[in-house]
Parts: sequence; C-alpha cells; structure tokens
Amino acid sequence: MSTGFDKRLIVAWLALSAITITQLGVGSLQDGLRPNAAITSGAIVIALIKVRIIFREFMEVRHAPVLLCRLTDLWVVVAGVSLLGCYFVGMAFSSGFSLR
Amino acid sequence: MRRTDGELILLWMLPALAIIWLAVFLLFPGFVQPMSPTMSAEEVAAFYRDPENLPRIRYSMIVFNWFSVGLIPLLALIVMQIRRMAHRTPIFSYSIIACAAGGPTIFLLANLFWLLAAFRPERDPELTLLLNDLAWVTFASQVGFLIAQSVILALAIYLDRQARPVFEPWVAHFNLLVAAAMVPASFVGLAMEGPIAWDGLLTFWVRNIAVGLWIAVMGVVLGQAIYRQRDAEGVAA
Amino acid sequence: MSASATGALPEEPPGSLLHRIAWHWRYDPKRELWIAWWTMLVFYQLFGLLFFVVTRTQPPPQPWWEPTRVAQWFDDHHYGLLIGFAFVFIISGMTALMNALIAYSMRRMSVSRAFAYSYLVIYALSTLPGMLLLGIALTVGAMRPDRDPELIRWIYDFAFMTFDGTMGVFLVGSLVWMVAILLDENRVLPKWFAYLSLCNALTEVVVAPAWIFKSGVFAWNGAISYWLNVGVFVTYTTVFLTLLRRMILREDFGTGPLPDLSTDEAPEPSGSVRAAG
Amino acid sequence: MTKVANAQPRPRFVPGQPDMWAFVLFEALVFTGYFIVYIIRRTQSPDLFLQSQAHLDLRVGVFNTLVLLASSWSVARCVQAARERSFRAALTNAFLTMLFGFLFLVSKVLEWATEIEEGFGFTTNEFFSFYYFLTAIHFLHLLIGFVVLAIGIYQLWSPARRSQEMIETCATYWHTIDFLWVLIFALLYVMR
Repeated sequence: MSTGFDKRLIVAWLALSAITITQLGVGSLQDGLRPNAAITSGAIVIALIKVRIIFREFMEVRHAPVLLCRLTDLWVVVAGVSLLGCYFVGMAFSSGFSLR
Repeated sequence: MRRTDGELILLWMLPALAIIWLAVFLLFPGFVQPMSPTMSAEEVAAFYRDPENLPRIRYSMIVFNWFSVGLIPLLALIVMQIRRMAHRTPIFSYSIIACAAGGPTIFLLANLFWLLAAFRPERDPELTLLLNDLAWVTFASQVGFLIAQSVILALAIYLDRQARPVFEPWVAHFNLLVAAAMVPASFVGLAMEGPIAWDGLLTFWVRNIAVGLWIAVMGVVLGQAIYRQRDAEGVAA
Repeated sequence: MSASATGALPEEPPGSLLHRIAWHWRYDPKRELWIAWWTMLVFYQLFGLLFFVVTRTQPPPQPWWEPTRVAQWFDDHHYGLLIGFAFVFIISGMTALMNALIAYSMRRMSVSRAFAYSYLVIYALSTLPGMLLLGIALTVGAMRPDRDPELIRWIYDFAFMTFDGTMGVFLVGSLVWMVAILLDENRVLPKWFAYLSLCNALTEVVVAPAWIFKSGVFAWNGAISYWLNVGVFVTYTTVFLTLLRRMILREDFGTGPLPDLSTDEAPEPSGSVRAAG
Repeated sequence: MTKVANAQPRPRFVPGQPDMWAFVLFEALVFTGYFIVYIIRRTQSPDLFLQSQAHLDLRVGVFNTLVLLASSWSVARCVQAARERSFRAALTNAFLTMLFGFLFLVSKVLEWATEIEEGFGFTTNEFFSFYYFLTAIHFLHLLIGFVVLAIGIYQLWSPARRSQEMIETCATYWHTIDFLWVLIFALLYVMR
C-alpha cells in the first residue's frame, strides 16, 4: 500500500516537473517581443492543470468529500475564465485604442 | 498592606494633578481668554513670537506634557470599581481600559502640536497657523473617548444590580449628563465664531468645565467607594 | 457569578421592539455582551455611512492631484467633511466596547489573558491612525479653504496616508486573535476563522506600497492597495460579526468548552450545567 | 472516479483540519484578484511589460518551480509516512521540504539582488512593481510556511505529540505556497 501511494506521488511529481521543463522551450522561441495569445493561453492553462494536479494528488482532494472537489475545481475554472477573459478583453481594448 | 492602600495613594495623587492641570490652564496664555479661530496667520504668529507669551506657552505645555496622561490612573481605579460590580462579564472594565489607552494619547498629540508651534515661532506664519489649528482642533474635537467612558460607566452602574451598588444611580445620571455636554464640541470645525467655535461657550467652556467637574465628582465618589471597600475588607479580616 | 440566575428565566414577551429591549435590559443574562455586539453592528453601519456617503472620503480621492485640485476637493466637500467627521468623533468611542467584546472572546478561550489584553490595547491605539487623525486633519483642512494650496495638500497627504497606510496595528491585532483561536480548546470561535484572520493580516501587508506610489494599482486608492484590501476587510468584518453573535448565543458563562448551538438558535437554559462536564 | 479508487474504497475525508481549506480557497481568491489586476494592467501596455519581462531569466523561474514542486512532493511523502506511523521517514521528508524551501528562498533573494543590481527596482516600471509585489507577497507566505513546517516537525519530533491532523494541516498550507507559485511563474515568466 505504501509503495502504491508513493508511486502515484512520484508520477505526479515527475509529470509536474516535466511540464515545467517543457516551458523552458518558450524562452528559446525567437518570435521577437510581441504579445502572443497562444503562449499566454498555453501558460495559463498549463499552470491551472498543474495546480489541479497539486490539488488532487499532493493535497489529496482526490479522497476528499465531493464538496471540496467541486470547490477546488470551481476555483480552477473561475481562475481560468477570469485570467484568460481579462487577457483577451484587455488586448482587444488596447489594440482597439492604438488603432484609433 | 491592603490592596486598597495602593489605590488610595493613586487616588490622592488626583488633587495634586488637579492643581497642576489648573496651573497649566492658567499659565497657558491661549486658554484663559481662548485664542479665537478668526485670528489671521500673522496674528497667530505674533501670539507665539510675543516674548511675553512664548515662555508661558512653552513651560505650561512642557508641564502638560508631563502630566496629561495623569488621567489614566483615575480610569484604572474606575476599572477596579467596575470589577466589583454585579456583572457577568468584564466587558465594561475592558471598555474603560480601551478608553484609557486611546483617550489621553489624543491630548498628548494636541500638546505636541502646541509645543511644535512654539519651538520655531519665527517660521512662516502660515505654518504656525497650521500647527495652531491642528493643536486646537485636536484638543477641542476629540471627545469620543470622553463620551464613551462616561456612557460606558453609566451603563455599568445601571446594570450593577446588587443590594449595595458600588456607585449610586445618580453617578450614572451625572455621567450621561457629562457625555451630553461634550457632544457639541465635536462640531468645532463648522464655525469660526459663536458657541461651537473652538473658543466658544459650548466647545470651550461647557466642555472643559464638564471635564473638570467629571474629574472632581468621580474623584470624590471613587474615594467614597474605596474607603467603603477598605472598611468592608477590614471587617472581613 | 451564580449560574442559577439563568435557570428561571421568564419567557421573552412578544410585545413591541421597545418592550423587548426593556425585557432584555431587565432579565437577559447576556445583556452586557449584547450591548457590545449591537454597538459593533451599529458602529460599522455608521462608519460606512459616514465615510462613504457623508464625508465621501471613501473611496479615497486621487493621490496624484495638484495642490489647486486638492484645494478644490476640500471646497467641494466642505460641509460633508466638517459635519461627517463631527459624527465620526462622537461615535469613535464605540470602538472601546467593540474591542472589549473581541477581547472577551479571547478571555472565554482556554488561553492566557495576555491575548485579550494585547488585542484590547492594540486596537485602542488603532483608532488614532485608523480614523481620528484623518478626521482631525481633514477638519483642519476644510476649516480654512483660503490656506496656501501646498499646505492644504500636506494636510491631505497627512490625512489619507495615516488612514490608508497604517497597517501594523491591524496586522499584529489579527495575528494575536489568530493565535488565540488556534490555541483555544473551548471552541469559542472556529479554526477556519483563525486562518481567515491570517488572510486579513496578509492583505494589510499589501497596503504598504501606498507609501511609495502616487498612482496606479498600488497607490492609496489603487485596485490592489485599496479595493482588494477593503473587499477582504469587509468580508472579514461580516464574518466576525456573525461569529461573535453565535458566540454570545452559545455563551454559558462557564469556563469549559462552549456548547453547540441548538437548531433553533435559542440559548439552552441548561447550558451552564453542561459546561461543568 | 478512477479505477484505482474504486478498487480500494476508502472513506472520503479532508486531510488535516478542514478549516485550513478556508484559508486555501480564500487566499486563492485574493491571488486571483491580484492576477486579474496584473493581466488587465499588462494588456494596457503590452510592450513595456514584454520588454521588462525579457530581463527576467526564465531558467531561474523554472528552477524555482522545480524546487517548490519537489518540496511539495516531499511534504506529501511526509504525510504518507506519518500516516503509516513511520515517523523517521516522515521527519526526513519534512526536513527535505525545509531544505527545498530554503533553496527557493536563497534563489529568490539572489534573483532579486541580480535584478536590483541591473537597475530594476520596485519603482522602475509597472512590470517590475508587479514582479516585486507578487514575488514578495508569495515570499511572505513562504516565510510563514517555515513556521508552519516547524510546527509540523515539532509534532513529529516527540512520540507524545504526533497529531496526524496537525501534520496534514501544515502540509496543506505548504502546498498552497507551491500552487500559488505555479501561477505566479506562468504569469510573470512565461506569458506573452
């Protein structure tokens, strides 16, 4: 039983670290200094996936009552929607203003 | 030595403090005939520069700086009496402690503004006027804790339901009256002349006489209560 | 105090509000606590009304204004400031009863009295930078509109920076309350409220940049230094008002763990007996 | 539900005091507030933010994240070990967590020192204000985390204490430091 749990933790940790290391690749992208909606959305979504893994595996929300699962998932969704929403709405407004 | 002996020493400090406070009041040239808010910046600056006034301002305010917090032992003695009342909780004694911690700080602040105004009277008159305003408004308008301590004490007395209450009910009525007398002072900013200006009848005379009267009356009833407590303890022992 | 007084309580009569208040004044064993709690409720309502409506000093005006604009602001708000702050000064002493109630919550816990006393003195001190200095400064500013605008702006800065930029008293006060709740074994207040106090303390830290920035989200009226902080503070205040009310309902004047609230939220007459167990 | 969980039915429970989750969720909301403000301000002057962001070293950010993920992993292992009453392993993992936390602390201070040396301070521009603000408020959570971790270690130390509930509560706090950093990392270092 012990090793079973331990394995799950290792897998979670390796997955999280691997995702993080792939984000190094963004740094080597030579796209100049321009806003990039794809990278931004990717960064936010990946971060939230990582957060959810931390919730479920490390913080053991997996085994917690359904209410806590729902609440944490709700927060992940709210954070995702509001961060992405603010980014896209904000960008639309700022480019709209710069066009005029 | 009984506990009340120490309390009596604290209480008997009060007449000495009262004399000091009265002396400060008479020595400070801006009190006996209170400075008017209608004075211009030049007049205020001249008041502080006047070689007749300057030493009196400084020495009176230095003494006030020493003893303005002298009210705290009186409040502490009131706390000790509230603890003897027939209450279920220490809410009222805690409240008076909170008033004791908050109130005198404000008088100290007014005192500091006066001392600062007198420190360099040769500065720009506008600045002296500002310090003078800060001192007077702080001194006059800050009645919140004085009102609170009177009202809380009145509540405590009303709810002290025992055969021989610590204070007579009239002390509570008196405290409410004192609290009411202080209310107009907080409107000091609204008028430069008249009864609620900082040199006015309500703000200056009524309020300060109320404070003086409160200290005197509370001193006397506290004394009675402590001596009675001491006698009771003597009998018990 | 004798617990027997709670035993034979006459039922609360259904009459008018005044009758009910008179009944509580005469018979309710918890009247002291209720006086403090209602003072707290009324104070926060008045505080909101006076600061947001009468004086219109909340949300705060812009920190980047030029002196003449600041003088203009004082002109526009002349009577609101002078009358509003007069009422603020009158009610400021109500904080003493409120802090006494919170200190009492700590006294009811199984912790040292030192916690109650620390909180009491810290919050007694907090009224000065927390609202009185603001009131004094703005009263002085509004009194003489013909003052040099540079001096008026000094008054303005003095007022708003002492008000918005004072953090330590609330920070340390919240932490004292938090530690007391976490150590308590009498279940006076729930542990989650202690962790919420930590959140409140952490948002006090966030105000600090207001001393550095004159505009933007970290300024004294910025989205982070002001609005988020106010949002957290209002939540925190609402929560502790509710929890203190429940504490008074559960109060049994014993020294052991506080009993649970029965479902109809009525205090149990036998509460004082249960405390002995 | 996953198959594994079905195979081993366990009673559902919140690790540690459920109360700590009030902190986690409330603090998550407060940080969402900070992030929203940051993103809105960022979209209003994207060039300034991008140019300033280029002065940050993504590798440092990745390193920070890896260190904190490792600390989260070790504190999770600490909880598992304590649950199985193997306290020696639990203590080792708790100290390991402390070590990772300390590594993060040092690397953060070094990063700040580098930025300041290059002339990028708190008031340099809006990006750096946010950068220092978000990293500093997170740093404060980390410092509190050391106190929390110390409480956990104190619990593990003596057989007389060892409250599983306390240890799990401390772990929940520590994970909060981790997941908040994951978001800060994405927003400060990665997003464009």
